[in-house]
Amino acid sequence: MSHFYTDVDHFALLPAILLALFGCAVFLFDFLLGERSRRWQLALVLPGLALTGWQLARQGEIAPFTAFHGALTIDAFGLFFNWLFLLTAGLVALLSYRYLEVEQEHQGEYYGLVLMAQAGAYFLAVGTELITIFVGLETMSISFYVLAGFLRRSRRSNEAALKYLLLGAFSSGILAYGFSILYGLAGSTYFADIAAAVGARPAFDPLTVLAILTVSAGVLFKIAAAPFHMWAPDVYEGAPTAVTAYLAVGSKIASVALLLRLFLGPLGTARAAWEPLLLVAAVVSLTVGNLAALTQTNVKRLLAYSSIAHAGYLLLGVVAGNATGLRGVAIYAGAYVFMTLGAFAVLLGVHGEELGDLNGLARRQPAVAAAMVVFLVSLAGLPPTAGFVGKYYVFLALIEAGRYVLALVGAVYVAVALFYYFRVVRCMFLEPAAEGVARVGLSAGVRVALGVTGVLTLGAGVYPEPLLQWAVRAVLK
Amino acid sequence: MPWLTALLALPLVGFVVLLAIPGRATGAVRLWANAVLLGGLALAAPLWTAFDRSAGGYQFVERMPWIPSLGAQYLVGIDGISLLLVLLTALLGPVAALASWNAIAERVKEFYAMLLLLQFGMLGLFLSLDILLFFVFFELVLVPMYFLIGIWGGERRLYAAMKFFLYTVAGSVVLLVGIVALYWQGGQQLGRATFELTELLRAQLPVETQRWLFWAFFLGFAIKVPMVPFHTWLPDAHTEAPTAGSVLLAGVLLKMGTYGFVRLSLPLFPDAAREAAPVLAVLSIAAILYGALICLAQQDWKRLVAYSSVSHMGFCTLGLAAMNANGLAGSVLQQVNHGISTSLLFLLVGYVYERRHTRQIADFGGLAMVMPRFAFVFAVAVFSSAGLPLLNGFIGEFTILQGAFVVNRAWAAAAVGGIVLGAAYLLWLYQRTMLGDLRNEANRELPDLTAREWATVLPLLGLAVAIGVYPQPWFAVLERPVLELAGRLGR
Amino acid sequence: MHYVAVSLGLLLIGTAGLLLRRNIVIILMSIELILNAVNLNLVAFSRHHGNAAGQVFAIFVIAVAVAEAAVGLGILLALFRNRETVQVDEVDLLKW
Amino acid sequence: MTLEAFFFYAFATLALGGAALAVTRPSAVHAAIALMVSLLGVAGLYLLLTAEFLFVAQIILYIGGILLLFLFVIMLVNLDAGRGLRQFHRRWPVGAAVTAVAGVVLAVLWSRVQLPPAQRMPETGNVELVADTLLQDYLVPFEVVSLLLLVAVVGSVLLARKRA
Repeated sequence: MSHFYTDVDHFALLPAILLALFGCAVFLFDFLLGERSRRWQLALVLPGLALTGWQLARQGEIAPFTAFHGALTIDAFGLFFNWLFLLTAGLVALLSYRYLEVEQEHQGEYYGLVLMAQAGAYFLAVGTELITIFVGLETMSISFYVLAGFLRRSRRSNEAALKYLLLGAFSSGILAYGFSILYGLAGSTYFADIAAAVGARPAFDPLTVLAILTVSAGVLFKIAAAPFHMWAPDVYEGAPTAVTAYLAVGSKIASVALLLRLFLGPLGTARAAWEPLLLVAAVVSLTVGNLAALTQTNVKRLLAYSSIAHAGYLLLGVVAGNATGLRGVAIYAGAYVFMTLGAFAVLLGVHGEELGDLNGLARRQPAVAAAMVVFLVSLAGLPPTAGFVGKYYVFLALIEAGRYVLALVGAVYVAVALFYYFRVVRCMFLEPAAEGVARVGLSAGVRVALGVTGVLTLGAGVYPEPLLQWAVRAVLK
Repeated sequence: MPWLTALLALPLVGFVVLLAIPGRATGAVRLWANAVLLGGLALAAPLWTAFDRSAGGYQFVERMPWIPSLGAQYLVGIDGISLLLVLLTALLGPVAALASWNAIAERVKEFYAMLLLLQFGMLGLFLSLDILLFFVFFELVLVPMYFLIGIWGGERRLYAAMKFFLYTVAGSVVLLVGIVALYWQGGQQLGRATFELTELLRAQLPVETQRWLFWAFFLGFAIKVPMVPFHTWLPDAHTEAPTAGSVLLAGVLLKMGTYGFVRLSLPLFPDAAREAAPVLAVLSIAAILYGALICLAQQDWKRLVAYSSVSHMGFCTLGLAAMNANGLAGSVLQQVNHGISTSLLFLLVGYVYERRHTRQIADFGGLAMVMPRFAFVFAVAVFSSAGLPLLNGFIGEFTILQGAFVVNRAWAAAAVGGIVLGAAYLLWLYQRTMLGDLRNEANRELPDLTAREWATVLPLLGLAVAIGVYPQPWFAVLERPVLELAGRLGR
Repeated sequence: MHYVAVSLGLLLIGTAGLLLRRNIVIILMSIELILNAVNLNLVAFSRHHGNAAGQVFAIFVIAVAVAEAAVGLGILLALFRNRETVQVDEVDLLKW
Repeated sequence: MTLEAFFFYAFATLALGGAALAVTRPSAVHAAIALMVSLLGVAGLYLLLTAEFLFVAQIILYIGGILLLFLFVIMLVNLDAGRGLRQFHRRWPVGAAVTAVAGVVLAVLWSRVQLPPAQRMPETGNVELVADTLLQDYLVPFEVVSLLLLVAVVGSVLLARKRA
């Protein structure tokens, strides 16, 4: 191989290549075989993910390295997030199987797009160069725009896709504007050069501040943090439920990875300039997300607002600015994957999204209802669940940093959040079922997804040590 | 033998096995749950004799690594204080289960599952010597109790369940921040991060830090007790809960708050606690008097009993505020006493409600004529609750008053007023329900206590008398831990 | 520096169009304006720094713009088949 | 006034004026034409910046590709039917205020910016330079962008095609 593309480069790129290959294979099979292929698509997606996992595992065996002159950095941080993406994509694929049939939009492109989105996300976690990150982000985003509009017959799906695209493209534009300033600042798009250039400038240098303002606007939009959150409730509500699950989890944690890479990497030395911004965004997100969620009657919308609040907690971990905080962000991200996917799996299992659809669920499907309680308790952050461990670390980090007031604010919102999460519990357990609601059988995919997320959510709460050990290694130096 | 772990694991194992029993086999479910809880009592009872009263520190300690990265362990053990509360829990668990035998006809399996989970959480809280573990159990009891009230409660159950839940959670999140801060500050002091209680007790926290932490912990525990002005969740929750829920709520859950003070707040932050003692005392006296006065105005039998808890828990916190050996010992014993007498009262209200489906005091009167045995038991319960000599309540309240008197005579005087008021509303309740003529014809055919009901009240009656007549063994268990604590507090 | 001013102007005009207009096609055009602002910045900085990285970045931005426009118009067509409007706030099944 | 300055102002006027027209015209067709003017202005600026490759790319891809796509869709869905309708959001003052604040903040910051010292471009031709940079330093995004375009093609076909 040439010096443009070495073995190391290839090794670094391999997971993305596999994802892209299997994605293309799905497109191709669907195109060639049409209807007949549809039953087998899952059989193509899961091995693709398994092979990707194998490559990730191989990458994890060796010391961190960079490839393509520093455009990609394969380190524990990137691998941690990629494992989360892998888990997310796998569970979403399982969840989608029956759902698409029910919605009569069972098309092969779907699974291809799921894999392509993951391939884009791969570069958000390991990319350390602006163009790579930008193109990766757009690959992921465009896949999500299409997925959000996948139910072509449904106006709600159309509109969700449209809103997501308009605002998403806008935010990408702002982010790209920020990137252009970073390039102007350093004359290079590689993180190492930018970090050196930013470090050489004085604190609150106008050019750095400009870059930070625009970059944070773009990134906050992507993680659905206030005040750039307004798209999330509409898109979450309108998109097909399986896609919402992917969007809420995959897109959010990929953007969190992007945020950490950018703000702790090239912008790390300008901490004084961006920390107040993120702090305000965190507190506003907590407030807006939690208060707006109080009055929602659509569970998808409720989860959208709660995910805005979760973005606030994640930002608090970054704001704390110590190793514990970053560990907390990683743990929180992991917990967020388990519990949010679980909650959406329940919604898919009961084929409903309004609070009323859950009435009497405890009678119809006690196991599903019990699992939902675990997810909701975890989302709220009570022990013994994964969500508690994440919040615990965030609070600990804030206290270590001496920010007691922030810790207290975060804690008080836990109580607020419990109120709306337990409205869901109340519907499932305390309200009688509406007349004529039949017990819906769960597809095998939903069963597996519920089992995996339930065990992980509860397991990581009762015995969090493995998750903690894993997350410790994933902290960006 | 890992005695405490076995005791703790039993309800959890019982819970898991119960899930495997088909929900339609209600008989099997009932039998199993009662057997498990009785088994727990059988496991706990020998602790009373095996406990070494002359040894200091914690006994039956078991430790296992849990979250090494955080310095949290699975660490259980008991001293005299937790011994009494563990025994109380182990006793009230089966009592509550047995009392629900007929009362719960709907969703039986879920009910007993929640009961077992609750028992697990309650025992775990009193056993844990690791603060994170303590907090996990502190929160764990909330969910089953929410369901107990919300599913099997009275008419306003949804409201009451949510109110209970949100109040306690609001307190406990602040407690959590306090725990995290203590962990961090203590870790700085000790040079290593740990949640182990005995380790953290060695940290010398500056008074300023102690103050912040004390009030953070205070909020969590004061809501749980509940102290005035955080008590407003209690009447709703107690009144709407099913009998078993009320028994466990009043009998055990409230003690989590006072136990939190004794186990954590006072020993960990002695300087701040001493400063805060007058505030605690004033709030306690307010609770004693306010609770009693409200009781005088109650029309609802069960609500009256609920409000009496506010008043009686005021005595427990007053004993804590005294912070001397008498006050502390009296407080712990009074926690047990309150667990016994209030549980009795709730059981009896529940039995009447099962027969008549009303709780209005005005609907009753002269029940002593149709239900003489019931009236006898009720009399003992009322006397015990009112603190009449030769019964348990007297011993507890008297010791607390002794403790409070040494510190501040005004406190003791005000509390005596509370005892008088307590006697007044309880005896008046007794007179209105049991004595006089049988005014309401619907009450004429009421059956007296059944054998099963006797089985639930007899152990409590026996204990009430036993403690009242011969309190020495109970104080003997408490002596060492209480003296140690009073020493830490410098009193 | 002058180029940067033009770029800022394009950015602001694009933002204003996006926030104020109701016509979806014009909103998509506003996004193109924003991306052009980015590109102008990139090319100006590329000249300033004497390397071609900025121009390369600009090529990628154009590719992204093409992709976004294609998907955006695709969604628009799907929406138009379901209901005949292109005004943003008539897209109101979900609260805007 | 030098010739270069003259061209700069001319192209800048085209770019900004076209942009301003594009976002204010009620008719989508007019807006598209105004957008073309703006894009041409930007292309001219590229030429002044000696970015010949981008100048060509701008004309072919943007003006030849994207704009055509816009016009095509405008015709297809008969967009101009909406001409008589209200053209601005009801809550337009909010949007205007946000834009104004952002504009002031950004302009003030830009006015204080100090760029690092300028470097000279290498003497090689622009197209070679761009190609070299693209294929040497930016191989990854080059590969990824093909994925991006694939997704866009599949997605837009999927969304826009008629239902079976």
